[in-house]
Amino acid sequence: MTSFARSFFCRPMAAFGFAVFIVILVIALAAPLIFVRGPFTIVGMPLLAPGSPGLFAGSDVLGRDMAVGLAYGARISLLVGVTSTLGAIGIGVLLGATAGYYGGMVDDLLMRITEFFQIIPTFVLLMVLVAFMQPSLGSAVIGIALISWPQVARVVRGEFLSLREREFVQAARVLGLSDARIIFGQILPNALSPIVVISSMMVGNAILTESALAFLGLGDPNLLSWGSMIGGSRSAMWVAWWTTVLPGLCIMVTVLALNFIGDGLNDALNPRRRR
Amino acid sequence: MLDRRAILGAAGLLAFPAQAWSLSGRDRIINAMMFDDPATLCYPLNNTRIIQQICGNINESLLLFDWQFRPHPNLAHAFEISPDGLVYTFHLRNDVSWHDGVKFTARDVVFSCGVILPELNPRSRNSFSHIDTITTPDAYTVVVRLKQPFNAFLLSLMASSAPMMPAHIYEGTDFRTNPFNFNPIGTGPFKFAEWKRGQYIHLVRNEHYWRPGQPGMDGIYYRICPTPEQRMVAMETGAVDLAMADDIDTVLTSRLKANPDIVTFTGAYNGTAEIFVMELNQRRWPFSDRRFRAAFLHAVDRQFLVKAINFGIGKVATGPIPSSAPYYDPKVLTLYPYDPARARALLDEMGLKAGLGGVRHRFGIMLTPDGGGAFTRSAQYVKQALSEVGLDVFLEATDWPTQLRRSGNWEFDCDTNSYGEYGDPAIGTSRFYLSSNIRKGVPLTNLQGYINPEVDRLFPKAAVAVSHQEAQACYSRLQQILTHDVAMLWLYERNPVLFYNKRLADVVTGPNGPSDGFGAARLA
Amino acid sequence: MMSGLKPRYVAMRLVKTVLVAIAVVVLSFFLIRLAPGDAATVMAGQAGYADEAFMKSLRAEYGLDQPLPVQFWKYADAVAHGDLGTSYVRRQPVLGVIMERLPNTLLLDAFALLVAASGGVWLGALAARKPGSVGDNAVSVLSMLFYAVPQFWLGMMMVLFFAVWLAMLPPFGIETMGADYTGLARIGDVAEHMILPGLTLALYYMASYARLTRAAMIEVSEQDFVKTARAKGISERQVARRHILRNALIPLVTYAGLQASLLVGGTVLIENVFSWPGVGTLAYEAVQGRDNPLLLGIFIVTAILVSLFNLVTDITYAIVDPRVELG
Amino acid sequence: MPLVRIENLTVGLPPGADRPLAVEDASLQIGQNQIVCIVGESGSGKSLAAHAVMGLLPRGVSASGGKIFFDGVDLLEEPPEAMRKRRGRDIAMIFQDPMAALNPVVAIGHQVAEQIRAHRSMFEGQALKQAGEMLEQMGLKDVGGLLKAYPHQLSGGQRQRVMIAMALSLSPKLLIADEPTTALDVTTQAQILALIKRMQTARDMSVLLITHDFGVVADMADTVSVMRHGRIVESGDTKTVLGSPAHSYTRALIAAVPKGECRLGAAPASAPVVKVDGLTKRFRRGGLFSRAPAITALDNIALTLSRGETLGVVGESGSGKSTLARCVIRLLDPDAGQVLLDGADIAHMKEKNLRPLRRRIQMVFQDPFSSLNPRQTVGDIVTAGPRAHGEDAKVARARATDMLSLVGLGPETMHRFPHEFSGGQRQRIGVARALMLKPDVLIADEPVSALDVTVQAQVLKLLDDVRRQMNLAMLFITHDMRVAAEICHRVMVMRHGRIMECGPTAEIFANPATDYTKALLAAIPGRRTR
Repeated sequence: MTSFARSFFCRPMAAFGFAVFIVILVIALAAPLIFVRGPFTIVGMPLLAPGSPGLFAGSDVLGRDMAVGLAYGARISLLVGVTSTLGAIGIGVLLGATAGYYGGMVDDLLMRITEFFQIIPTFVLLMVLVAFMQPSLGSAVIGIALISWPQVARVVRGEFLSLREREFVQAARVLGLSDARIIFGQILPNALSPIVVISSMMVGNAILTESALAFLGLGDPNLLSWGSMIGGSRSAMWVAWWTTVLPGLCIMVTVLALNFIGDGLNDALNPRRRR
Repeated sequence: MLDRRAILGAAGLLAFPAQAWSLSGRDRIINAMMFDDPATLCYPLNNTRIIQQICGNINESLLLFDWQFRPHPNLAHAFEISPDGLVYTFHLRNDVSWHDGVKFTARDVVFSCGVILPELNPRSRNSFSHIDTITTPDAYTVVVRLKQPFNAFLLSLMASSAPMMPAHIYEGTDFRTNPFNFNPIGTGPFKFAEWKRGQYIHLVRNEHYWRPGQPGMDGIYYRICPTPEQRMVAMETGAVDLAMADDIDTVLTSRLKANPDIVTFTGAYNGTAEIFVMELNQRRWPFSDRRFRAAFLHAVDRQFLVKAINFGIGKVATGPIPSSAPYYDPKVLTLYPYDPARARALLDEMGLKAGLGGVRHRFGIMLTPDGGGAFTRSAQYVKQALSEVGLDVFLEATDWPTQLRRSGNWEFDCDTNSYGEYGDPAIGTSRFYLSSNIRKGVPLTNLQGYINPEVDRLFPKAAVAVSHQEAQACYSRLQQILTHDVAMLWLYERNPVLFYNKRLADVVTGPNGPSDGFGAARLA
Repeated sequence: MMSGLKPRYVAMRLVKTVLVAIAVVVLSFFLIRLAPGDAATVMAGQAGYADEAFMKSLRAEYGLDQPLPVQFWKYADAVAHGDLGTSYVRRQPVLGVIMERLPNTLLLDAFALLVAASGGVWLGALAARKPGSVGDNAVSVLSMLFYAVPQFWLGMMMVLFFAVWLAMLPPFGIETMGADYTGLARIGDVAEHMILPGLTLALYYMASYARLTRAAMIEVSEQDFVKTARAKGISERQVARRHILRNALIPLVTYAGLQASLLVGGTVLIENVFSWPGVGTLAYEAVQGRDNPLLLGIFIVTAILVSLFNLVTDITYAIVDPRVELG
Repeated sequence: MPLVRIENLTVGLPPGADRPLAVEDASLQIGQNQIVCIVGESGSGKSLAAHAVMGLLPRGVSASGGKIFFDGVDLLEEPPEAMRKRRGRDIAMIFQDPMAALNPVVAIGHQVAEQIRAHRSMFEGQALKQAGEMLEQMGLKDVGGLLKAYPHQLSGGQRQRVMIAMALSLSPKLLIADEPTTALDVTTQAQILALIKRMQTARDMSVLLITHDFGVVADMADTVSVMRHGRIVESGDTKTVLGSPAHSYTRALIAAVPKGECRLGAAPASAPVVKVDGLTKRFRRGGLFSRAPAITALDNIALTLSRGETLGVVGESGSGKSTLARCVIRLLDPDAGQVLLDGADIAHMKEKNLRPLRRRIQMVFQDPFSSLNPRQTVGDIVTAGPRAHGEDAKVARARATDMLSLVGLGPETMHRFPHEFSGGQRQRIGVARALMLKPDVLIADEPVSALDVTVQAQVLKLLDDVRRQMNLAMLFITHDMRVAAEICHRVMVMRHGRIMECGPTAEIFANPATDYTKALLAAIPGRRTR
């Protein structure tokens, strides 16, 4: 794997993205150590400008310390981003693999479902799902996973369709390997690189979607996420710009880092552009 | 539909200043705002604030009330009350006609107070249940005989509780589906002109209005403005002249207050006198224990809640009757100053010791779906304050259907709401504390399940007290009991702020605020 | 020259559109009906004070008390006759409400699509001309940036910058409230109101157009027929225009088709931030107010529109790429 | 004075390539009205040399030294604009893969007309007429239809004729042809080469022909230069270089080229292990609604194969030879017919009961880069079969080391990954994998067509050796008659899914029964001169 690591990290953007992502991850995990008070603790009057005494990022519309909020907010965004992507990958790979490998009716069915998701305004569908499951962390994760798995299924199906024709797969069938051994032993390892690339992009998208839900008031009211901070500051923005600008910047930087990582993975894992 | 090429060509006209339209053509028009299209324009049927404010210009009441809640003539130019307080005689004006030209007579009053109001409006039903008979000796006199004296009867004739409805339109029809609910007929200074759904409601001046010199303006537009920021920008750019209660988020009031072109008017809503409250479901332990409720109030710094969280709008609430309302008696109230230590002591006394993680008890607070506005922020502050004394709260997000269903069916630990007093405790306050008003499935009733026999006895006694002093004695005792029992968690008196453009004058003339209509409004 | 476009193919595609619409109706009807609480409580709530009787009458009025399958058949039959039912919250026929709001959304989408496509292709072509150069890296990083920005936050930043600080452009609504302009003045007013939301949408999609064009042009310029073209001795500009761009257009057409369908249903956020009275804000209200007929109406109309978009895209695709046989 | 004089040409490769220079100090001359060939294996730099003459080196590759004189002018010193004007007018070039060399979205007529109008100002209509005439000269029929057609609607041969028409439309003095027929069928290849020769003599034109096939050199070239790792190792007129090569590399190259002499007599008689009868296979085309007729890939095929015997199946692309192999080994399910493996009919057997029988019939594939799983070590690849059939991993690995040494690879190969091996080595691993299950029948589907000629010879020798040692019955699929002659006892010629004729190799080569086989034999490059 060392050659993969070398070619991944020699790309400036990928290395920068990875570093930024690690910093954000550390801040999110170590928040309780860095900050004494919790994100909900009210430390003073609301809407104090950044740089006021003891508040380098200012206070939000409830008088809470923005810096602490941003640190804890990272946890929710990353948690939702990663778990919903894992869910989507799970469903997507399973369905995509079966459709791609066996073809026929399963393939047609999957194609119809992915088409349905393309035609229906997916964000409205997500809003309906979250609204009827009552807004919470769980409903956001399930909702996002449900609307993003078709994307993965389409990619995995494409990979399996092309790999299935490759001669080493036909050789495996000639040798008498069982379907399961062929799918998981032979094809899946070769389909991993596109899956890894798309999943890093999807974590980014999931974070954007979660923040959109929270912005529209469909987020979990007991949790503080970057999206809910922006949502809560729609009016405050007119008198206190930082309440909106800072959480938005955090989302952008995180998703940018994830996209850089995705690009880096794409180059490093793709043998054609290894040099 | 606009043709795309024209748009692109027009985009070149950016030099076209947005505010070029001059004020001349439209300066005699009042522009107000609303969140969204109201469900109907039948005054008593849907008693939300926006309907009161629109229909206040169309349907009038028999009497108007000044800032001291003293009655003044309106559709009834004079009235007498019998010494025993049982018979009220109203002498109606004979020069009033409905917008469709039909004469306004006693028949309309009998129909309104006797039939349509009790049927459609729960508050009117309470007040008019005291009526024994209504007779009309002649076309312009109405004699109302009560079963027993009811000193709040006059106040219950305020427009928001008793608007006069046209008998010739509604009699014998199904009030809820009468087409005139969307094309209201009244006697007021303005009449209904047009309702363009999704855009605006337009009222025009009533040429044959009986009060001389009114209305001072030619028409009113209520335009749809969904978000608080949009409403604020509309006020600042002068596109709109009037921002009523709840139109402007408290966060932004500082910005409008600082604007020289905009007049800030507090107290416009003393008539309704709303209190922001939280209701604990007293059927469930530990909320049934008075000490828990006392600890709740001690743990919340209500001064900070008003000053910081609500940006200085409103006043700390101390009891069931707001300080600006009649019968308010500060002497008898049990007060609960901000004292977290006292709260912890009370909880210990109850046996709610701090368990793992310092948590004594965990319960939910159901939010009102106000899109992250003042109510949600207050609940978020309360959650934080209670966590300091070991009470772990989880906020439950809801949308309108869920909030109504769960509060009506008592499926909540703690509910947030805002209740108006409407001028007299018998009208606006008693409904939340009488055990007779515990009715499953119906919002805005005694949802908490608070039962106190003495309270059940005192409220009706106060309502029928002949003299003011006798009523005051009852209400003082009631305030003493209710505050001692912490019957409800009164947080702060909201008294929302009204903003209007300085080009207008006499926009608000009484405690009922915009709900009395803009007949008097004129150019400054 | 219309290569291979057979009327039978178009007919088959229209049949497919109808089938899709039916599938949408069935699936979303039951999906939305599973939500707890129903519109009767919403309407009762709006009445401010509602007792059991009033709610029961509402349920009866809107047929909410009948068993689910019966409700479905009644609804499906109505839809078959072009009646999408009445919106609970707005008390108006759903089709009317949607058709009133649809032009606004399509106008915004058209503007955004135009700006994004032209800007994106121009930037992409610029970057592809000298791969690895400063210009190329700048375009890549910029497009990655706009890819990572939350759309609604980008909108709020536009409001903050252009409306709060510079107070240069109207941030909300589709026209100045109460001004009631007509003719050219109204067009100017709407155009001015469209700039901020349109630009926000356009910037987001311009990034993906630039990335796609750059990748497509680089990939095509490595093909053999480009070498043949150069072997003919024609100028580099002609090689770029007649050979590289012509072939790079093909993936762009598919993306434009895909993106157009995304736009039809996807502008909820931008319309919400800018209070743009389009189908997006309508959908948001419908979700909040549990307005099932309106939600279903939106799903159906979007589904049909998107299917037609896909048909148009396939046909343009067949025109642009002769290798594609239709049907 | 020669038309083209290349002196000490040096072409540098970008950093990170497998060697610093693509072409090193190469010199050669192309006389007026002469065909010069450059021959060499893949990676010898012959193609880049040709591109240098045309001034079409890819991005990052540049001619770093030497001179290329054309009509006395050094093209390397020519300013780009002047060089551009010469391309198409003075020097023209055609490429290897006709499928990719034409713009897929522009009609044929326009593409040819574009070449004409690039150097002569004339109206589109006139240019199209001239283009039509050129196409006719190339022997293309229905020119009117062709002008409006698109590249994907033409066959490989037609497309190459269009390329030649385009190149010659302005009667250039020099035509550079970079492996023009490698991607074509052998019969089409012969026609295209004949066309180039006819055009060269008719138009007093010089041709620089790049190829890897000595047969083509023998048929076409006046003089030839042999290239290896970027250097010209030998030059001279064709007869002397082919007859008595001076350089040892040239000698080895020529020796490795299969001559087409039949080396094997009749196979030892033994009971047939595979008996195929009435085998038919159809492929359905088009989607759900379209009623396009299905293609018949195999039509009622019958054959027998005995142990120790190699049966060659020869045919052009589309003849169904590959489908036959896949049906016999049940990678495809035949529509009708029998495939008896020692009496058991496996044609329509369910996968469940077929699996145990699969170990007795194995296959070697064509593309060395696609037939091995890039993510597995050679050890895992070779032992995958036995492990799937329940053999203990340690025993399997031990056997694998012996099998690898049998095919000529050391024990250290077990732990390395496929991308670390050359094409030839990978085919050897493929053979080892097939033999691990001790099969009775081995099917080889074009096992050597992707390899260079020297490596080709070694792999053919390996296959023949293992056949003898393990007494295998071998079915050998190839499109190259010369390879078939080397290794097969009997040969079966196929066309459009049907057997044209079948018999002992020597007999088929000596007196072919059908005209089609005669044409195939005649089209083999390099046979005529002997």
